[in-house]
Amino acid sequence: MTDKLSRRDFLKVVGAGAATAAVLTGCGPASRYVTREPYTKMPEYNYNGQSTYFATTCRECAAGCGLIVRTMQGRAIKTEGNPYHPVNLGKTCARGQATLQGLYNPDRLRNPVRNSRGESYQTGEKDWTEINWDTAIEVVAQALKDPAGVQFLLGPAPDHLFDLVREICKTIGAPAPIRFGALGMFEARVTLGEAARAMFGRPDTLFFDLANADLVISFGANFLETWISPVAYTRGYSKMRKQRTRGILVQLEARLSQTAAKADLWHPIKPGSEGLVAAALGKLYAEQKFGIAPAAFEAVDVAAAAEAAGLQLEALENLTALLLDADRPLVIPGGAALAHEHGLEIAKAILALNALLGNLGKPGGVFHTPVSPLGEEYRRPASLREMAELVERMKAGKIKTLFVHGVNPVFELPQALGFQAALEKVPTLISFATFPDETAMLADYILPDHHGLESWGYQRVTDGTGQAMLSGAQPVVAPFYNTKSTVDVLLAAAGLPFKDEVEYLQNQVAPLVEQTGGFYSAADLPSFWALFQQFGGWWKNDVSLSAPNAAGATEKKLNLKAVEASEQHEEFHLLVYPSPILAEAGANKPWLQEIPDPMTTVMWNSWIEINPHTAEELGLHNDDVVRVVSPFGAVEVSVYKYPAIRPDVVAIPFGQGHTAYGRYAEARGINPADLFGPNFNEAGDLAFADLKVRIEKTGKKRELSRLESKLGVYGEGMEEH
Amino acid sequence: MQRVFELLKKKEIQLLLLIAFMVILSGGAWALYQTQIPPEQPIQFPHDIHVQLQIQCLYCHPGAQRQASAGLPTQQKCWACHGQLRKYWDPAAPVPLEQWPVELQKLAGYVERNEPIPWVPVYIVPDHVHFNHRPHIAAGFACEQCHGDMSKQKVAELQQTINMGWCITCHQQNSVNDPQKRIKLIDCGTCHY
Amino acid sequence: MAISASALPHAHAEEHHAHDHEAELRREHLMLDPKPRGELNAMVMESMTSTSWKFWVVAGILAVIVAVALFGAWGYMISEGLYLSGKNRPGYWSLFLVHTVFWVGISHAGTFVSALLRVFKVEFRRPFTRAAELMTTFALAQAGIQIFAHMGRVWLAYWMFPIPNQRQLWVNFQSPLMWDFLAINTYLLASTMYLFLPLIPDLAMARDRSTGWRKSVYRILALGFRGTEAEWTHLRIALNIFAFAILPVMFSVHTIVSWDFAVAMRPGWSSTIFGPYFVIGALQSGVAAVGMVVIVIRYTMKHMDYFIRKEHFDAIGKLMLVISMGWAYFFFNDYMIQWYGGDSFTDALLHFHEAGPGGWIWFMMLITNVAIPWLVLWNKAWRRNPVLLFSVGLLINVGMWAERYIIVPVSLQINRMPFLWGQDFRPGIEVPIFIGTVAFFVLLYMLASRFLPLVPVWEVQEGQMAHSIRRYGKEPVVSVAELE
Amino acid sequence: MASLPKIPEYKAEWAEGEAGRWGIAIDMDLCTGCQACVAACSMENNVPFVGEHDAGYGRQMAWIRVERLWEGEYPEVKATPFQPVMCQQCGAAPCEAVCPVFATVHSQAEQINLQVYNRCVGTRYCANNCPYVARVFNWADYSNYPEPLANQFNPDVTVRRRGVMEKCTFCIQRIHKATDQAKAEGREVRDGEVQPACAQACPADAIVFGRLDDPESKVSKLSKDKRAIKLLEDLGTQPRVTYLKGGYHGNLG
Repeated sequence: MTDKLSRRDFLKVVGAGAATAAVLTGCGPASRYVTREPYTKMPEYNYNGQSTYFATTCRECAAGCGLIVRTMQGRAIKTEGNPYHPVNLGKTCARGQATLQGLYNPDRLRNPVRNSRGESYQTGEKDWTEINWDTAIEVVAQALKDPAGVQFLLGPAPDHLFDLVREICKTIGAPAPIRFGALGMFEARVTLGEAARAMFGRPDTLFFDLANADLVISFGANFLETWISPVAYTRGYSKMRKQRTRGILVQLEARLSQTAAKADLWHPIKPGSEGLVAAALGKLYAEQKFGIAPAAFEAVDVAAAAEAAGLQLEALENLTALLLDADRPLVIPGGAALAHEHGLEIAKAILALNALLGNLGKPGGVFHTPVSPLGEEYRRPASLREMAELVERMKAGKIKTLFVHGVNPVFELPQALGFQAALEKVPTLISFATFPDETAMLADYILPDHHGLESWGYQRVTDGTGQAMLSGAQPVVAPFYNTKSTVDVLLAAAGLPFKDEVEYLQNQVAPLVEQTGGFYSAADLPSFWALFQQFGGWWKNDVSLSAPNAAGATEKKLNLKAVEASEQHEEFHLLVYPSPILAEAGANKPWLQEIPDPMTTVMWNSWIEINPHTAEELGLHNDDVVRVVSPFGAVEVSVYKYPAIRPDVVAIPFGQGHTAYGRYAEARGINPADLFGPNFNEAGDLAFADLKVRIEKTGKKRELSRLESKLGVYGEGMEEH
Repeated sequence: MQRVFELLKKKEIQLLLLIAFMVILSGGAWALYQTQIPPEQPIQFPHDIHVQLQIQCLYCHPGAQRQASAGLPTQQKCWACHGQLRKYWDPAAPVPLEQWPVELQKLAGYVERNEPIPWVPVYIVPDHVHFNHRPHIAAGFACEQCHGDMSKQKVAELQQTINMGWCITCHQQNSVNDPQKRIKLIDCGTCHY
Repeated sequence: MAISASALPHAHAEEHHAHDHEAELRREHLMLDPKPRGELNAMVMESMTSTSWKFWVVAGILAVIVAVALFGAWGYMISEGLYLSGKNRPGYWSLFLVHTVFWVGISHAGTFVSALLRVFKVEFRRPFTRAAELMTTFALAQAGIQIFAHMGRVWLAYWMFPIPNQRQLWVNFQSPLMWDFLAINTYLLASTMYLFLPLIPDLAMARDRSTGWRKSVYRILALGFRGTEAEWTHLRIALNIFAFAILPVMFSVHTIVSWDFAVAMRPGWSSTIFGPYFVIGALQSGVAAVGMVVIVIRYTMKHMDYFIRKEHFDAIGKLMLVISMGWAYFFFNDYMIQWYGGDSFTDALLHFHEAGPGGWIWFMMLITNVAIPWLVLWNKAWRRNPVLLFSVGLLINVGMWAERYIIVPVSLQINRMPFLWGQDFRPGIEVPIFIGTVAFFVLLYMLASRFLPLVPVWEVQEGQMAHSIRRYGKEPVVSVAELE
Repeated sequence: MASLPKIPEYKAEWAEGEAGRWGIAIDMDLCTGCQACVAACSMENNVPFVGEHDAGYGRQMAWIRVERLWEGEYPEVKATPFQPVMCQQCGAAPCEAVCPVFATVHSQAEQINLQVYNRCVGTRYCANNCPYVARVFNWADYSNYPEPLANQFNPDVTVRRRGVMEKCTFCIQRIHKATDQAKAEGREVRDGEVQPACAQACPADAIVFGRLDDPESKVSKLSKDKRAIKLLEDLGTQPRVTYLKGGYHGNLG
C-alpha cells in the first residue's frame, strides 16, 4: 500500500514553483499524481492514465444492484450502474454512488483488535490491542469448538458468507445463523412473506409489476425510496408513467413521502386503517363490477372504514371509480402499513384486493419472484420477534460466542429489546465490522472484513427483477488495510477444504455452468468464472415470473380492526421511516450526510415532522427542540413544520443517531428506534406504526441545516400584511 | 524622519542595504532555479543510448498514440530486453549481477522485488490543465518538436517552459487557415475543466 | 479685475446699530475678518506642528486597531478563505461591497464640495476645501481595501489590469466591474491631482517656514513654486480646468458604481433610477461626513476656530438638508417605478425590505436619512450647533450605511428561484475589517494633519482680499471683487 | 507574433432561436427526487462536502439541486414536481457578460458556459447575475479531506481551491473523451454515447443528454415536445436545459 507519488512528494519534486502555481491558480494538485498499488499487477496502460472498469455488486443495501467501478492507477474513482445487470440496468441510487466514501472512509478499522472488557467497555471507549490474523483465526477456531454456544448474526448481504456460515453451522452442529437488517424491519418483509404464504400458498416478498400497471394504489409503499429494491422499482415507476396511457399512482399514507409526492393522488389516511380501506375498496369494487362482494370484503362497513381512515366516503368512491376504469390496476402494501398489531390481516386484505382485481400473474400485476439460479427456497430475514428470542437466549447465557457481520444490532434494534444489556451475558462477541460501529465498539474481538469494493462474493437477487440471477462481486482495488475477508477467516478457522474464498465461490457457482438460457455460457468453470467477473454476475435472459395461486384468495375471511382512536389529545402516532438517503448504514458517508433529504432538504441531522397547525397548537416553531416520549424511551429532536402530514401524526426518519460509526456519523441526530417497544404483529414483525408518543417542549433550539430557503418556500421571516 | 535621512547617508548603511537586496534577489533566483532543475529519477535512464539503438519513442511511451498520458514504462518492459541481453546473459559467460552497471542493478532490484519503478514525471502540467497527447500525435507532431532531441539527452530534462503562452502560440500558428479548428484550439474549455 | 457688489446672506438682517452690525458681520464671516498674511501663515504652520501627547496616544491606538483589525483579520481571511465572512448563497456579495460603496460615497463629497462650489464661486467653501479633498483620497483608499477584501483571490487582482500578455488573455470590457475598476482608478487619479494642485502654494509656504526634514520634503513637493505672477496664472487656469473636468468624472464614478447593481439581472437591482439614486446617496453621506470632519478639525486643532466658523456649519447644514430631500425623492421614485411596471419578484423584494427580518434597518434608514435631518436642519440655531450637526451627520452616515446594506445583502436574499431565497445572514470578519478601515481613515487623516496644511491659506487670503465692506449711508454692504 | 492573424474575439455570440450544441431534457413527471444525480455529480466532479454548519448556511457545493415547493394547505397540500436545477448553459448567459477577467466564457467549440477555475479571481458577480442560482463558490479549501478520502478524486476534473467559482460543466471531461474517441475513429459522436454523471445515474431516466444540433437525437425531440418549457424563459437567456412539465394526460385532483 505505498503511495508511489503522494501529493507531498509531488510538491517536493517541483518545488516552490508548483506550490505557488497551485495557490495562484486556485486549483490543488490533489486529483492527479496519486497512485496506489492495484489489486493485481497493473497493466501498463493503467499506469498511463487509462481507466479500468470492474463489475461488482453494490453492498449498500440488499437489493443487489450491479455496479461498474471505474478505477485508475489502483484507485477506485467512480461507481456507475452495470448496464447489463437486470436489477438496475446501468442506474444507481445516491447510496450506490457514495459507496466510495465507505471504501475511503478515514475511520475504517485497519487492524484486527482485541477489546478488553475493562471499565471502558460500557462507555464504548477504545481499549484496543492489535492482534495478528493468526491469533484472530485461532480465536475463531476455539469458539467454533463449542458449537452449542455459537451463534452467527449476519446482515442481509453478502449471500456467499451466509451460505458458508450455514454450511459450517450445519457441519459443526451449531444453531442456524440469523440474518437481520433494519430495512427489512421497516419494510415488514416477514409479514408480507407470511401473507403471501397464507394467500397464495408460497412465502415470498412478491414482485409487483409496476412498469405495466396503469393504476397503482400504494399503501405507504415507499418504493421510490428504500422499499425492497428502489432502483428497480423507480425504473418500473418511470416505465409506468411512460406508457401510452400514463399510469396513475395513488398513495395512501399519513405523511407525504417522496413516493407520495410523485403520486397523482395522495390521501393522508390514519395509520392502521390501511386494511379497512383496502377491504372497503374491494367491497365497493366487487359490488359495482360483479354485484356481490366476496367473503373477504363482505363484512366491512364502508362508511365506518372511511371514518376510521379519516377519509370522505366520496374519496373511496372516487378510488373505486379509478379502479373500475383501470385495465391493469395494482395495489402495493408498504412496510409501515403492515407494521401494526394486525398487520398480517392488512397484508392479506391488500393481497386479496389484488386477487379481486384479477391482476395475479398478469402484466402490471403481482407475481412470485423468480427462483434463484442456485435453486434456493425463500429465505427471509429474521423478524423482530425472532430477534427478541435471540436476546432471551443471550440473557439466559446460552450463547457463548456471538459472531456479528454486516449488521449493527446495537444501533438497529429497538433499545427496549435489551440487546445491549444482554451482550453482557455473552462471554465473547466477535465482530467482523468494516467500520467501528456501535456493536463493534462493544465486541471483544474486531476482525475487520474488507469493504464491499475490496471483496469477493455473490448476492442472490430475487427482488426487483423477473430474471433469475446471481449477482457477482469482486475486489476492484487492493485492500487498503490489514483487513481479512471473513470468509477466509472462517474457512481457515473451521478447517473447510477450500484454499480460499475464490475457490469456495467457484465451487458455489459451479452448478451454473451447466444451466442454459443464461446471458452467456462457458464450457468450463474457469471461463465461466472469468465471464462471471466480467459481467458482474450471471442471469437468465428470459423473465421467469410465476403467477401466484389465486384460488380462494378472496374467499378467506379477514379479521380487520380499526386502530382505536387516541384517548389523550396530546398523543401522536409516530411514523418512523428509513431516511431515503442514509437508509440503515449510510450515515458515515459525508456526501450522503450532505445530500438533502428529498422532502425536507435537511442535511446532516434528524428532525421530527409536525403538521404546522399542530405545531401552532403546541406553540412550536421550526428548529425548536422537543422531547418525544414513548412508553419505552425518549429522544430530543428539532422540529420541522412539515405541511403535508396528518395533524395527529408525527414522523422521524431513521438513519442518524449513531454513538459510534466514525466521525461523520457520530453524535449526529437521534435514533428513533430508541422509542420502539417490543410490540409485534401476528407475523412477528415489529408493530412500530402503532406507537404513540407525547411531545414535550424543552425550550431549546437547534437549527436544522436545510437546503431550501425557509423564506422562499414557507415565507418564514416575512411578516404577513 | 530627519534621523532616517541622516542614517541613509552613511556608507555602511548603504552597503548593508545593498547586501540585503542582493540576498533577496539571489534567494528568488535560487527558488526559480529550483523549479527548473530536472527531478531526481530512481534510475538514471540514458535516453541517448536507447534512441541510438533505434528504439522508437512509442515503444516505451505507447500512451501518446492512444490517450492523454504518454505513459512511463514498467519494469517488465525494461526487463523484456535487459533480461535477455547477450552482453550479460550469454550462456557461455554470464556476467554476475554485481558486475553490471549500477543503474541496471537498480533495475534488476525492482524486478526482483516486483516493485514498480517510481519514475518521476518531468513534463508535468498543473492540475487545472488537461493535456492530451493523442490529438497532438494525430495531428502529425513528432515527439522531438516538444521534447527535444532525445538522442542528445541522458536523463530526460525539460526542454520547454511549459506555460500557457507556449501552448497558445503554437495552437494559433497551427490554425491560421482554419477558423473552425481555431475555435476549438483556443477554446478555454479544451484544456481547462 | 471686475468688481461686482452682491449681498451676502444675512447682510440685511438688522438695520439699527450700524456699527454693531459691521462688527457682527466681521465676527460671522471669515472673509470679512482679514488678518495679515504673515499671521495667517503662522497660524496654519502652528496648527500643523504643535502636537500634544494625546495626539500620539490616539494615533497609537488607531495604529494598533489598523494592524490587528484590518491587516491581521484580512490576512487571516486570505489564508483561510472567505468562509470567515458572512457570505453565502444567495448572498454572494455582502458587507464588503456595502463598505466599498459606503467609502466611495464618502469620498464623493470631498470633490463635490470643492469642485462644484469652486465652479459656482461659492465663497464659504474656501477654508474647508482641503479638508474635503483629503477626505476624498483617504476614503477612496478605504474603498479600495474593501473591494480587495471582497475578492476571492485577491493576490490575482492585477488580472483586472489590461496587460498585454503572451497567453493572450484580456479583460472583459463588457463587465460592469471592469467599468467600475477603471472609473474608480480614474477618480482616484483625478482627485489626487485635484488635491495636489491647490496644495502647491501652501506647500511652498510651508517650505519657506520650516526646517529640517520637513523642509526637504516640502521642497520636493512644492515643485519649486515661488509665487510669480506667471505661476499663479498657470495654477488658476489648471484649477479651473480641473474643477470643471472633475465634475463629470465624479458624477460618472458613482453612476458606474450603481451600474454594478443596475446592470445585473436581479429583481430590485435592475433599475434605471440607480444611477442618480447612488449619486445623491453618495452626496448625502459625503456632505454629512464633511460636516463631521470640519467640526472635529475646528475643535481639536489650534487656530482652527478662526478659520472655521458657525457660518460654515450653517452652510453645510443647509446642503445636508437639500440633499436629504433629493435623496428622499429618489427613494420614493424607486417605489414609483415598481408601482407602475415592476415584476412580482421585485414586488416581493420591496415587501421584504420592510417586512423581512431586516425591516428595522429599513425603518432606521428612513428615520436617520429623512426624518431627523428634516426636523433638525430647518432650524438655524440647531444647524449652527456643532454637537447637533455632528450627530445628524453621524446619523446620516449610519442611515446611508443602512441604505447600502439594504441594497446589497438584504436585496440579494430575493432572487428568481424561491427555493434558494435567503436563509439567514450573519456578519463575520467584515466587522473587524470595517472597524479597521474606519481607524485607518482617521489615522491617515491625523497623520496628514501633521504634515499638510489643512486650510488652504492662499485661498482664504484670496477671498479675504476680494471681500470688503462698503458703506452706503449707514448701511454696511459686503462687496466681492472677482479675481479673474 | 506580428504575423499572427487576429484572434476571434471572445464573447458570447448567439443568434435568436439557435439550438446550441449540447442539451439536457428533464422529464419532471419522471423525476422522483431521489438525489442520485446529486450524488453522482458530486462524485464525478470532485464536488466537496462542507459540513453541517456551512451546508445549512447556504454554502452547500452541489452543482445540481432538486427543488420542490409547496402548493396549498393541508389536506389539499401538494409538493410541486421535483425539479433538478443545474447550470442551464445559456446561449445568452448573464454570467458571462459580467466577469471582468473572462473566467466564465462561452465555449465557441462546445456551445456551453465554461468556468475557468484558474482564471477566476473570485468577484462572484457571475453568481449574483445567474437567475438560476446555479453557481457555487469555494468559501474555503473544502477539498482538504482527511486521508484517504482524497483518493476518490477524479483525475479528469480539477480540484478547486478556495476563492473560485464553480458550476455544472455538462461533464465536459466526458464530452471531450467521447469526441476524442469519435474523432480517432473518424465519426461523429453517437447519440447517447456521452452521458453526464447525472443522466447516467438517474434511475427514472428522467434526465436525457445529447446533441441539440442533431434533429434526430432524443434530446432535441424532447426539447420540441409540447410539454417542454424552459426555466425563466422570459429572461431570454436561451437555456440549453429543457423541462418537461405535467404528465401525458395531466394530473388528477
